[in-house]
Amino acid sequence: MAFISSGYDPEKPMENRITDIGPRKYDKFYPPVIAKNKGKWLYHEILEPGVLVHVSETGDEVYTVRVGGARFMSVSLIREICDIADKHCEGYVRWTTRNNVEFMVDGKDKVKPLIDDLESRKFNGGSNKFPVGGTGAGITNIIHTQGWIHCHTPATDASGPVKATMDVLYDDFKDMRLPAQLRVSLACCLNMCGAVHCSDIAMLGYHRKPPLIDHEYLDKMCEIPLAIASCPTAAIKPKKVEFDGKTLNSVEVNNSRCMFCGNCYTMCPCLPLADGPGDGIVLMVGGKVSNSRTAPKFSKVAVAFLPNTAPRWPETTDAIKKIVEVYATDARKYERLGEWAERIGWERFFEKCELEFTHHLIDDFRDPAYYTWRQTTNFKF
Amino acid sequence: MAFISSGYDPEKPMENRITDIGPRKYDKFYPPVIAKNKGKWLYHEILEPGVLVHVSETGDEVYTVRVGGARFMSVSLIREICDIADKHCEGYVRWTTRNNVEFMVDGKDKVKPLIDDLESRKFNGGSNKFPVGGTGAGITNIIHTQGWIHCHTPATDASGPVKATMDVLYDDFKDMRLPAQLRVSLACCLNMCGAVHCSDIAMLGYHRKPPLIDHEYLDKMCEIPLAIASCPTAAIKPKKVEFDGKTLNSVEVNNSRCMFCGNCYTMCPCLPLADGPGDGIVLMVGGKVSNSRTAPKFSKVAVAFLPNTAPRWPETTDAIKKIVEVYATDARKYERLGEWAERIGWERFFEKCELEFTHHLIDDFRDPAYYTWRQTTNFKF
Amino acid sequence: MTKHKTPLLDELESGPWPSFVSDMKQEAEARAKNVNNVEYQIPVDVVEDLMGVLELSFAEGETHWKHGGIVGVFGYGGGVIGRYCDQPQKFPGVAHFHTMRVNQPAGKFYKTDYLRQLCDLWDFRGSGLTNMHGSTGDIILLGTTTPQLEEIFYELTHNMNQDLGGSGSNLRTPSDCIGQARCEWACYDTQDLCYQLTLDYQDELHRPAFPYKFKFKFDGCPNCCVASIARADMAFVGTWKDEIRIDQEAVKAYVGGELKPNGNAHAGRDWGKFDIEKEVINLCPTECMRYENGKLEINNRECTRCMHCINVMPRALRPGSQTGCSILVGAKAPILDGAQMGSLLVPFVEVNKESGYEEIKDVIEPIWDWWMEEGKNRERLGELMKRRGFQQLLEATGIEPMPQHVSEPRHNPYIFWKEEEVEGGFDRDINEFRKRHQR
Amino acid sequence: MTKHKTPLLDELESGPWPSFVSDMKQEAEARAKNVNNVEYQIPVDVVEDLMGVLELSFAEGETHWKHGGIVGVFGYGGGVIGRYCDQPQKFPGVAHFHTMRVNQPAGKFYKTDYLRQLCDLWDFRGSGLTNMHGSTGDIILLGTTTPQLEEIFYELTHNMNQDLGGSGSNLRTPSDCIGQARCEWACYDTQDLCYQLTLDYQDELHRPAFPYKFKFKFDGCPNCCVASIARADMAFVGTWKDEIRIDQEAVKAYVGGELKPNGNAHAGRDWGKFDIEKEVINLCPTECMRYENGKLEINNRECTRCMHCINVMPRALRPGSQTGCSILVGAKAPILDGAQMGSLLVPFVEVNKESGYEEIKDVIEPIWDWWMEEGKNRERLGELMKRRGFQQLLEATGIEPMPQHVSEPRHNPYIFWKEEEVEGGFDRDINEFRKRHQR
Ligand code: SRM
Ligand code: SRM
Ligand code: SRM
Ligand code: SRM
Ligand code: SF4
Ligand code: SF4
Ligand code: SF4
Ligand code: SF4
Ligand code: SF4
Ligand code: SF4
Ligand code: SF4
Ligand code: SF4
Repeated sequence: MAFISSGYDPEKPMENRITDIGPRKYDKFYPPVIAKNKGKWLYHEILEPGVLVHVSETGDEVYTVRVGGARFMSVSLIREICDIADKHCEGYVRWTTRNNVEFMVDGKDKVKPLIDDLESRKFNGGSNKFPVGGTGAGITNIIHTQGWIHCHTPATDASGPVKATMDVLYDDFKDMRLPAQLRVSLACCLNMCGAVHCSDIAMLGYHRKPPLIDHEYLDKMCEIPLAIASCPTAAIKPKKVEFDGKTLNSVEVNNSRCMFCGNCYTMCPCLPLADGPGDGIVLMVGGKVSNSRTAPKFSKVAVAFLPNTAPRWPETTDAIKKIVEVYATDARKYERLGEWAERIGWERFFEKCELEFTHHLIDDFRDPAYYTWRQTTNFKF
Repeated sequence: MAFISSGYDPEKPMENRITDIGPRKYDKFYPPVIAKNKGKWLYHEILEPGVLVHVSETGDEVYTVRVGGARFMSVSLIREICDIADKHCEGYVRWTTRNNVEFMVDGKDKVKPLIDDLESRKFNGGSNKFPVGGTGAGITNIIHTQGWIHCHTPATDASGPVKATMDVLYDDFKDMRLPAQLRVSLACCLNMCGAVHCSDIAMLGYHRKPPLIDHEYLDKMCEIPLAIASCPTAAIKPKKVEFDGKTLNSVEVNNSRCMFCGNCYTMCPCLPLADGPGDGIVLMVGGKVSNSRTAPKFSKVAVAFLPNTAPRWPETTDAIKKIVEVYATDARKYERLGEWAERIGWERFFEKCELEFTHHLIDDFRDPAYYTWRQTTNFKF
Repeated sequence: MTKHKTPLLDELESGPWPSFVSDMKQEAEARAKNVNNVEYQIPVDVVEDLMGVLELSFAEGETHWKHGGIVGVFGYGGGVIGRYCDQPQKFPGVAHFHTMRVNQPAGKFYKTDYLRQLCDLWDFRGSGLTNMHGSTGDIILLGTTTPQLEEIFYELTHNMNQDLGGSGSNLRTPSDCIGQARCEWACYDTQDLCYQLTLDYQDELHRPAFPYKFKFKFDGCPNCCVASIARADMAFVGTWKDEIRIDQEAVKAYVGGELKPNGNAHAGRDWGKFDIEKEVINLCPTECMRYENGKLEINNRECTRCMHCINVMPRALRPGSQTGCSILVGAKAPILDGAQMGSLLVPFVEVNKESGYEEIKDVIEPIWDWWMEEGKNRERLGELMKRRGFQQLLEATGIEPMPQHVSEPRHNPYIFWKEEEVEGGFDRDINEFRKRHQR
Repeated sequence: MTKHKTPLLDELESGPWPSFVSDMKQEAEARAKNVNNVEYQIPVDVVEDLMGVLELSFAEGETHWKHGGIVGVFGYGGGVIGRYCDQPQKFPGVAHFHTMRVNQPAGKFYKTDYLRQLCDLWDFRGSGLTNMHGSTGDIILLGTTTPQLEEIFYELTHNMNQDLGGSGSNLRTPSDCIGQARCEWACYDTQDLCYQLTLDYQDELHRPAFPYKFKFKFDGCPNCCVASIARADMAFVGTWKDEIRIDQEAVKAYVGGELKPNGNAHAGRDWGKFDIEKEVINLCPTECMRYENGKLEINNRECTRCMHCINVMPRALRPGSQTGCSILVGAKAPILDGAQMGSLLVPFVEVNKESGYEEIKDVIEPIWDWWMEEGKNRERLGELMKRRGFQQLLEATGIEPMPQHVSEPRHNPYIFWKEEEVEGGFDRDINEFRKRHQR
């Protein structure tokens, strides 16, 4: 493979350089019906799971077919999406904020051929390429992060558990039988790039062992004061260690103060946390983002630890499935998972979902923890 | 005045010493109708403000006449209470948890003579000695503390503002027109001996100036390390000062970190906070203690500062009166003040009560402050 | 009577509410007259001087009392609050002005002979001024001199069979609501539990061995008439396990208007006809009530025993009969870290007179052990709980974690795993790791 | 295709949900075949090696990626995430595996010619693997080598008129909900505001001058479809000031059953006949709605614009016409101090295209100034707000405090008074004090 230059000259990096041009302008990519009716939409309706119609005050309509899929996507697959868009949608397509793909057509008659085309496409392994769904009171795509595919800090994978979970929740991607929308997210470490902190159900990768210390290299590869300062619980202290007859500057970790956040590892590669049996998933529930009815809510920890049982994470998907089913049966129409749990009380949530309440679920992080304890005699037996 | 010994011999303190005998046993002081019906009460009714009847499964009834008054009380007044109890109540009387006095009789016919007697008694200055009231959906006695009568840390008086406030709220002591019970409390400093942190309306004495430093005596009268450690915001540091040609150990206070809590003064008398114009009252609202309907709530700061305008604290009593009147008009039956404010929203509370919202009312104390900011787009204009 | 001019105080003599100023004046006068020829053991003009100090404070807006210093009675670490005036020359009568805390009887019932005896003692050896009562619950005898303290203690114990209450770093005087003595809702005998624990813990009450103060309060039901949940390191709040007892006839009588709701507590205004839907069913926080075809139904499993419905219809509804108490811990005033409400530790425990309340002491004592072991100087139980976490309290008391302990599970994932909980433990070999993961 | 055995990954090929493993395999195959004779600039078997690494992680439960190190394009402080494999000998194709963040168009609309151009470029100079999209919003080009970075940047900017997005301590790629482009509820043009601010703040986006990352997100209404309130240092959420527009005929049609509630979002189950009382009136959090005599009334003054009623009856109700946005600040993920939701700073501001969004920039820039001045290294805006208090943010932005800023006023009384607010100031003379108060 010979190096082919783009025209860039490393000797004169500033020559012809174009910078600060930003993204392409949005309206260059609007399908005509969108360009024409922007700001004029009157209402929408979900015709069937995954299929929306929006009606404009001009009388125009746009039909949207939403398909799910992995946001981890090859150029081959993107090209296939382009083929479909070219064939049915005048060459336009969009992605949603949850990584679904939306194909839009401007007439009802164009919907069925589009859907038929989409649903006919399968991967060699047998799975659907473009399942239609993800609207309304159902389950849409899982927001997630890099996991073992690209990041250095994950405590679980992303694409793997997401595929396993969506397989289990597939029927609800294709249906709208739930009391309200239910949003599932995954973040592979508690940097929470997936922003799972406000999801109805969230999988969060979590370490459970303090960092290993690579004394031999630490002082060479890290700024010791930065590593020490990075620890939110002040668990790290400087320490001299004997190594191969030499005295090296290094650090020590007070294990009992460590909450496995990994912030030290972000600052210093000689403090790795990854550990096969130690790492796994924290299951959180009851968050929401919308302001509808109630203010946005944080997700709460419902299961402190589930193991990384690759490739299908059955413990995790079982727990999620169970929660979804109980919620589906027990909650009221329009009630988000967190609203339901609060109405029936968390004691009932754990009982109904048959989840064990362990000491890990009691907040002990800083002052606000106190406000999550029960400060009333009002409880259910 | 000659010293008269009780029999105690300071040379032999242990001789004949009686200790650890505790209080008198409660049942020795029960009126007969109470002793007989204890645990058998079926229901109660408020016959008129200040007058309760409790009915027992034995068919017995006890009539209680509750009178308000200053808990700061002379032995002359207590003797007068005893006279009344002897005359009407077989020599029994009790105090409530809010410092009202309760006279109990075992027959309805005994009520009116008792009330007539009570209400006929006035102090020389003209005020009532034994006003009947304080029950039901009204205002009862104010829980309070020592103030300028006995304590060394107050930022306001207790008995003074309480008398002034009860004069203003007197009609509601004698009536039951409010949506629910309304509890007023006062604590003269934020040690909060009055436990005003959960009252519908609370007056709290508050300093607004950092401690003065009595360098000349500080090292003699205080343990400097204890004084330093006492400060919750770490505003105090050790300092050497020049005094009269000598170098003395003392402390300095970082004024901008001081929140005027007075904890340093509790530990060290050379750090006094009292300051005429600086000191005054913080008005707090919306707390409750009962678990009825909603969990207990803390009171919230509604007015950051009201001056100590002795003898009648008109700014304070005006603000309280205003809040009570608006609450009386606007709240629903059974709704405690805090429940009302939460239902209508605090923005409406301030508007309706015509109170200014100042920056002081925004929490900035430690991590939990964050949770009191508005984390939703749901607000009223 | 005119030792000091008190123009500001005098203005507090008017108005309908009982005037403490008038009361002081009457007491000052009584002492001056001394019709019974009492041999006052402290200055006869103590009340006048107190008025003088107070007038000065009214004028300046500043207190004139100094730090207490350590005064007390032999062998006790509490019960007396020392107090000195910072202008003793002007007000010699109150130069020393210590208070004594007398342990009130549970329920605050009195017989007048007892009260008169107390008045006589305090007239003789103190200022004749009191607080009935202090906010912890004690009878407060306000103002005497140091030499009188032992004398008063001697007479209290020898003549009145009466002990002092608490102050300092020890158990404080426990107090209670009126409970079964006169209230239909009390789920246990608050007076007896209060009295018995006070007696059993006399040593803790009088001899400071704790990091800081510790308070017990006893409420017969969740209405919390002694505010235990807000003011006690340990709050004992009556509750029940079984079903709310319903008298359907009485329900109908409320609906029909024959019975006045809330024991007539709203009589001061015309609120219109009683509406059971609006006033009871819809205000039930758990939505566990129904009123259909003239019948009230409660789904007791979902009821959180908040008392609202019972409060509103006292003749129709009563707490269940399988009663006991919930224990909440850690309430305190705001110094230093913000106020704390009590947190539920024991959802339900029997209140068992026969066992000498052993089940309850089995909760109290491990808490004290933990707090005495772990608590810093001047650290309240609630602060220790905040600092060390609720989990440690559970471990110390041997109580299993349960969802009833929280209003919601943690929303941060910062879980402190213990080494023994994690497969393979914490000790690993970096070289083994580096075989899998090169630098 | 069989460079590495992937038995674990293979199990993820089954099941209905699109399999990323199958997609990788198809891409690996396409690269191996190379029907278009692309002169791949990075190893042809990059996808196979990635599968190999991933299989190893599946087997061990540990990642095999190392810290990034500083790679990027000249003059930019972000847009590239460096990544190296910790088993480069086993997986040379991914020994370097950097990602590039390409700034997505607002609204994430695309024309296929653009996408194909991007695919060609990434096929040629990268792994052919992407994320559509990253959770901040960028197009993520996953995996290339260091020498390719400048080449890709050059081709992006010269041939595609396309810039990189953000990473590092700077403004991150802003993103938005679909808004007015296809949503009837959008209260302002999210795409235009997103685009315009992205352009106007290119310098902040590419050249790290901030203490840490900073995110903008734009939601057209309080439904928050781009989750701005939970994920952006500054969230711009559409809202309105006037009245919800009601079409009474359509209301009747909902009540009558001709229109399906919630745009048919609940069609998957038979929830029974639509009940306006139960489904709308009683769920309105402010209780400001009434349905009487076939007419819906809203007391708009009490409405908090939560969207519920509009969501349920989209054909009958519409947001008002005096629209603008609320600005909430400080949302962030949990590291280090716990997650934060955005806090309301500006209840309402006009979103004014004509002025070039000056009113909005007048809020943004003072916040940045304050944060750059006061923020510590790696301190998010939300953390600074927590550390310094909401008051300081108000001062920095010149915004008056108002009750809308809080969900409730403080319950602790620990007010930090400023010297200038207090009569007489803080400086006093101890000797003067001692004249009033002796030691
Ligand atoms: C396409 C998309 C916007 C975009 O720019 O891409 C979108 C589009 C719509 N949203 Fe959304 N929402 C989209 C992400 C979100 C998110 C963000 C998220 O999940 O990460 C939220 C906040 C979720 C949360 O609260 O946790 C969101 C909360 C809502 C709500 C509030 C529902 C509630 O009761 O809490 C509505 C109103 C409703 O559904 O009744 C809504 C309603 C709608 C409507 C009906 C708006 C309209 O009139 O067009 C759109 C179709 C809804 C549907 O799919 O059933 N949308 N919507 C996003 C689709 C994501 C996907 O692929 O599934
Ligand atoms: C006498 C006393 C107990 C004692 O041991 O001394 C008492 C007695 C009763 N209380 Fe109480 N409460 C007493 C202090 C309290 C307190 C404590 C306090 O205010 O410091 C509270 C908690 C206040 C709070 O929540 O802030 C209290 C909250 C209640 C409630 C709950 C009301 C609510 O809706 O929140 C009830 C039920 C009701 O009134 O419907 C109640 C009901 C009652 C009943 C009806 C109980 C009964 O059946 O006998 C008694 C007469 C009520 C009345 O006065 O209208 N009692 N009650 C206390 C009288 C104080 C006084 O002198 O005014
Ligand atoms: C007399 C009394 C106020 C009253 O007028 O009723 C009182 C008076 C004092 N309290 Fe108190 N407290 C009194 C009940 C309370 C209560 C209420 C309660 O017990 O229900 C509280 C709030 C509940 C709590 O314990 O948290 C209370 C919280 C404090 C505090 C703050 C403790 C904390 O942990 O936050 C202090 C500060 C201290 O201990 O240094 C304090 C300190 C004091 C001192 C000793 C002042 C000091 O720092 O030396 C006061 C002596 C005043 C004097 O000269 O007479 N006092 N104190 C109350 C005791 C009377 C009695 O025994 O019945
Ligand atoms: C690629 C992406 C995840 C994804 O798969 O989508 C990502 C990936 C990384 N994030 Fe992130 N973050 C990504 C969106 C987010 C989000 C979501 C958002 O922007 O809406 C968050 C939560 C919101 C927030 O900003 O608080 C997020 C919160 C973090 C944090 C925690 C920051 C904090 O203040 O708490 C870190 C840690 C750090 O900065 O050191 C972090 C750090 C990282 C690093 C750079 C790891 C590191 O410490 O060096 C990850 C590089 C992964 C890799 O090798 O590719 N990432 N990160 C997302 C960016 C794609 C894009 O540009 O579109
Ligand atoms: S959540 Fe953590 S592990 Fe996952 S991509 Fe973000 S920083 Fe990496
Ligand atoms: S993982 Fe977090 S808590 Fe543990 S040592 Fe590292 S920085 Fe500190
Ligand atoms: S509240 Fe403060 S000033 Fe008042 S009595 Fe208690 S400690 Fe003294
Ligand atoms: S008053 Fe409080 S905050 Fe101020 S210096 Fe003293 S202890 Fe510190
Ligand atoms: S707390 Fe309950 S039992 Fe005790 S007096 Fe109040 S209402 Fe009665
Ligand atoms: S006690 Fe409270 S929760 Fe229980 S039924 Fe009555 S109102 Fe409902
Ligand atoms: S946030 Fe509001 S305006 Fe934007 S897409 Fe969602 S519903 Fe529409
Ligand atoms: S938007 Fe929300 S608050 Fe306003 S009327 Fe509709 S449901 Fe009620």
